[in-house]
Amino acid sequence: MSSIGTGYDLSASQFSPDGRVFQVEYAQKAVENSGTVIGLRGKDGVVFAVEKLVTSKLYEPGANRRIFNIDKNTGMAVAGLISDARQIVETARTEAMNYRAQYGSNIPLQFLNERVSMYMHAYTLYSAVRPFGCSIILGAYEADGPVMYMIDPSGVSYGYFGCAVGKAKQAAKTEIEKLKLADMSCKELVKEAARIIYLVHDELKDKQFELELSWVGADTKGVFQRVPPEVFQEAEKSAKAAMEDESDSDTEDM
Amino acid sequence: MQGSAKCIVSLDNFNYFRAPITTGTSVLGITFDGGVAIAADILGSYGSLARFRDCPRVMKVNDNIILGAGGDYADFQYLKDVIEQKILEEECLDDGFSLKPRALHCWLTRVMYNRRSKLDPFWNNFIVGGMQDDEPFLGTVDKLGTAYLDRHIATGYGAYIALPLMREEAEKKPNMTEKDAHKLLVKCLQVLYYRDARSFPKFQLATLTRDGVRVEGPLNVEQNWEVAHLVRGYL
Amino acid sequence: MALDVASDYYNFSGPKTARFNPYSENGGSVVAIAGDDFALLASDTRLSADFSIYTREQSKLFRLSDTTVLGCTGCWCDTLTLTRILEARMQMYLHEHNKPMSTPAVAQMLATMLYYKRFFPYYVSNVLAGLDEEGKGCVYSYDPIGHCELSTYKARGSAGALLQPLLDNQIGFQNMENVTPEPIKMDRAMAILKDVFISAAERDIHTGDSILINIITKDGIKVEKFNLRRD
Amino acid sequence: MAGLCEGGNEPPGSLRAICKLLFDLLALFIERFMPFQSFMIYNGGAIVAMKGKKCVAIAADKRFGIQNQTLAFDFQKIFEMGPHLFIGLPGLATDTQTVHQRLKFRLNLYELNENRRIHPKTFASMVSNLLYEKRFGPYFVKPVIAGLDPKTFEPYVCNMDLIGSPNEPEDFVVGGTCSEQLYGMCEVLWKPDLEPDDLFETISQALVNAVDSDAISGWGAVVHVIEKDKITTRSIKTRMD
Repeated sequence: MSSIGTGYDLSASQFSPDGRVFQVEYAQKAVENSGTVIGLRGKDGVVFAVEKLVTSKLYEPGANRRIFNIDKNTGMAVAGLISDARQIVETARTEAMNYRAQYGSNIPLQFLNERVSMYMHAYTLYSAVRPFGCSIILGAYEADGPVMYMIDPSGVSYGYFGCAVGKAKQAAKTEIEKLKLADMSCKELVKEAARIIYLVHDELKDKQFELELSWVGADTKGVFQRVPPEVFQEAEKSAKAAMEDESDSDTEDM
Repeated sequence: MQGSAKCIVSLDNFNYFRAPITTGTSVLGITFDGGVAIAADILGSYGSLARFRDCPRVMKVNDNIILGAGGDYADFQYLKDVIEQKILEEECLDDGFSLKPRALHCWLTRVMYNRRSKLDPFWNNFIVGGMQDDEPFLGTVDKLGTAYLDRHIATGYGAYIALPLMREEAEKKPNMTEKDAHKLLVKCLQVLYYRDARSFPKFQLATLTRDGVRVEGPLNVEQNWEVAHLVRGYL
Repeated sequence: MALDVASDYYNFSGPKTARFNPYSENGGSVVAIAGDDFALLASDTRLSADFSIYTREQSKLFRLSDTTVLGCTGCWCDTLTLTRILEARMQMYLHEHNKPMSTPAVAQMLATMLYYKRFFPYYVSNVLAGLDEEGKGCVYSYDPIGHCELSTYKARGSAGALLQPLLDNQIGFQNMENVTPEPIKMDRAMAILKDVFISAAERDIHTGDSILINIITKDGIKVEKFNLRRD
Repeated sequence: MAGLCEGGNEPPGSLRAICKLLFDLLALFIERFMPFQSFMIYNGGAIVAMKGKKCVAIAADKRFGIQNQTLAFDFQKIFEMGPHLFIGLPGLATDTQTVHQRLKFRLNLYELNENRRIHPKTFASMVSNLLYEKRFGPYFVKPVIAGLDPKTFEPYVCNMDLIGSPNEPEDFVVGGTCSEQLYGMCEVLWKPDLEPDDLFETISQALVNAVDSDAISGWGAVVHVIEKDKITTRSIKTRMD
């Protein structure tokens, strides 16, 4: 932090004396401002949940979605600047299309992850361009099971069993670590994901939010899709119920 | 479609011309009360050689479109991939919109016409079927981009052999049921098998109605060669 | 008669690879008649190729605006493309000038559009009928590369040669003595339209099934259908 | 073309066959490079014949030209072959005259042998036979025959293509460079059982309006109306362009 404002943070192609690229860090800061996004990978599928902050009652429900289909069996959840993220979605879709045109089958998530990471990373090397202000989580259900990756503005990406980005990512992570993800089914994951989003949501600062839930797994026959309405309601109901017990237990601890 | 950038092709110094290699024969399309049906045999002829005997030529595009193709099988395969990618992109958008038959028919017409105008045509004739505004839709387009709609369509040899049968039947039964339509299509395919030297007794039948799409096949054409006994003159 | 066709038999000059022919003759005829305050445009609805009928119900009339209709026959794939581009151009005109194109304006644009493809023409015969700015009936006819001609009546298409002299005689009163030509009335024009198409259907195998007549007046465009022999 | 003279002394069988073969090959070879559609429009001309009530009419234009150049406007294309029998020979002018002379020759032989007037239908077969002899090197004329039966005076019209395939309709026949226009006109104007005067009016309007839209036909017209007891021949005033 010592070299803030000393002119080293104007372009992505410059290092500060203590070896940091501030443009990338600022980009990561941008991701923190958006609603929390979590991805949970169980034994037979991957679930995404997004706390989509609603800043005006006039918004149409379902607008400005934060979870996209990249391919039939591949999905992407995004946090950070939504327009930057949409560009990444376009790029990922093109990559998936090119792969199929050439190899005739769906792109394995590992390769898609590589291509998208390289793409995002490319924007952190030159002063003419700025890094993408968004982190994305890629999820798919392939022949040998569910796969999930998360890429942040630096272009760095890891495979995860569970991950969280955005506003309350730390709180969400501690909750996720409590779960024995490896042997949880999609159905259970959906409930947990909804619960965690409700839990980490800060009632005071961000009044209203819309939950977005998508999944891909064995019971969706490998198709990445929004969670069906009845499963969605059930998950939301149990999440809200969990919130009541949560608030009661707080008072007891007092 | 990104193909190699070709120089503008002028009529005179054009020395080679596209010709179909592996070809499919006629495709039959028919509308009935509440839906459409498209049928075609599954033969890929290599000139006069019945070379590939499992070439599906009728496909489901999405829940409201089915497509049949005759002519060059390589061109069809290429366009099939392009169409499938188009549908995939639409599904990924997940915005509730899905391609309608008239839109695909119109798009296909433009694609065929543009290639025809470069004197490098897709050597196919397509039949597009589906439900459009709750009405059966049936349209066709050929390698020049000549496109039109009708209640009964048959391409290639079918135009000479099957279409008259279909038109005659339609006069008798103005709005056919699904079963009538299937019976008629099978009858036409049977007569085509007798008369078209590039036909095959195994075929696919796609049916699309309000309640869904199904592509059945391979089905077999009933054959009856009793007439052989009546032939005199050569063994 | 029969041997006209065979004349190419005699032009046989050794085997040629079957070149791809970008054109096709899909038949059909169009007749337009303009009166003082109306214009009629009729076309048959048979789409054919060689000796087989593609469809019996294809209209070859394209309503471009409330005062202009185009009849377009010949190579059907060119017709589809030309009319699509024409409609798009008229849309652009509407957006740019905030008023629909007048018939003479469309006539001029069509001529340039046809000539634009002078060396790979749209193989179509066009007849544009409508009301001009003052509401008078007008008929513009074209050759495939854009030569435009204003007249009060015109026949085009596969039976054009059969119909044109007839219209000259019956509407233009040509070769008729002590007859003072005056602008044609609507009902006489409709009667003539039907008669000429009946005769055309007799002799021209590419014309038949039925005709669609667009009646263009200042109150709008009415459509009438009339059946012909279907053989 | 081939077959210069009629009959003449007969060379021995095999030699004759070879020489005939040579002639035909030669004719075919010439044809190869002269697409003969252009023969039909070399001189231009139009002829129409119609049936009426106990009468027939046949009319023709008078133009003689080489391609666009008009040379004469009194060229005879209709020839009287009998008191009630006319033949029109549109097409290549030289063949018009040659076929007329050849036909006259055969007709005279026929009528001398039979000692009676020929029936129009028989005459048509004679014309058809004459043309078909030149099947592979044909005369470029499309004959139009009109006449009344010498006994029953029943109207008869017929036309043929250039190798003699006959067509004997009940209404009208056309020939020449504006046959399409003529079909259009006749199809509308002709009605069954027209009286001679109405037939004259109808056939004149049909011919004149048709030739007006054909550049290489016109320059005056002649109409013959053939009835049982008289033949009325009139020439019509037309545009001379």
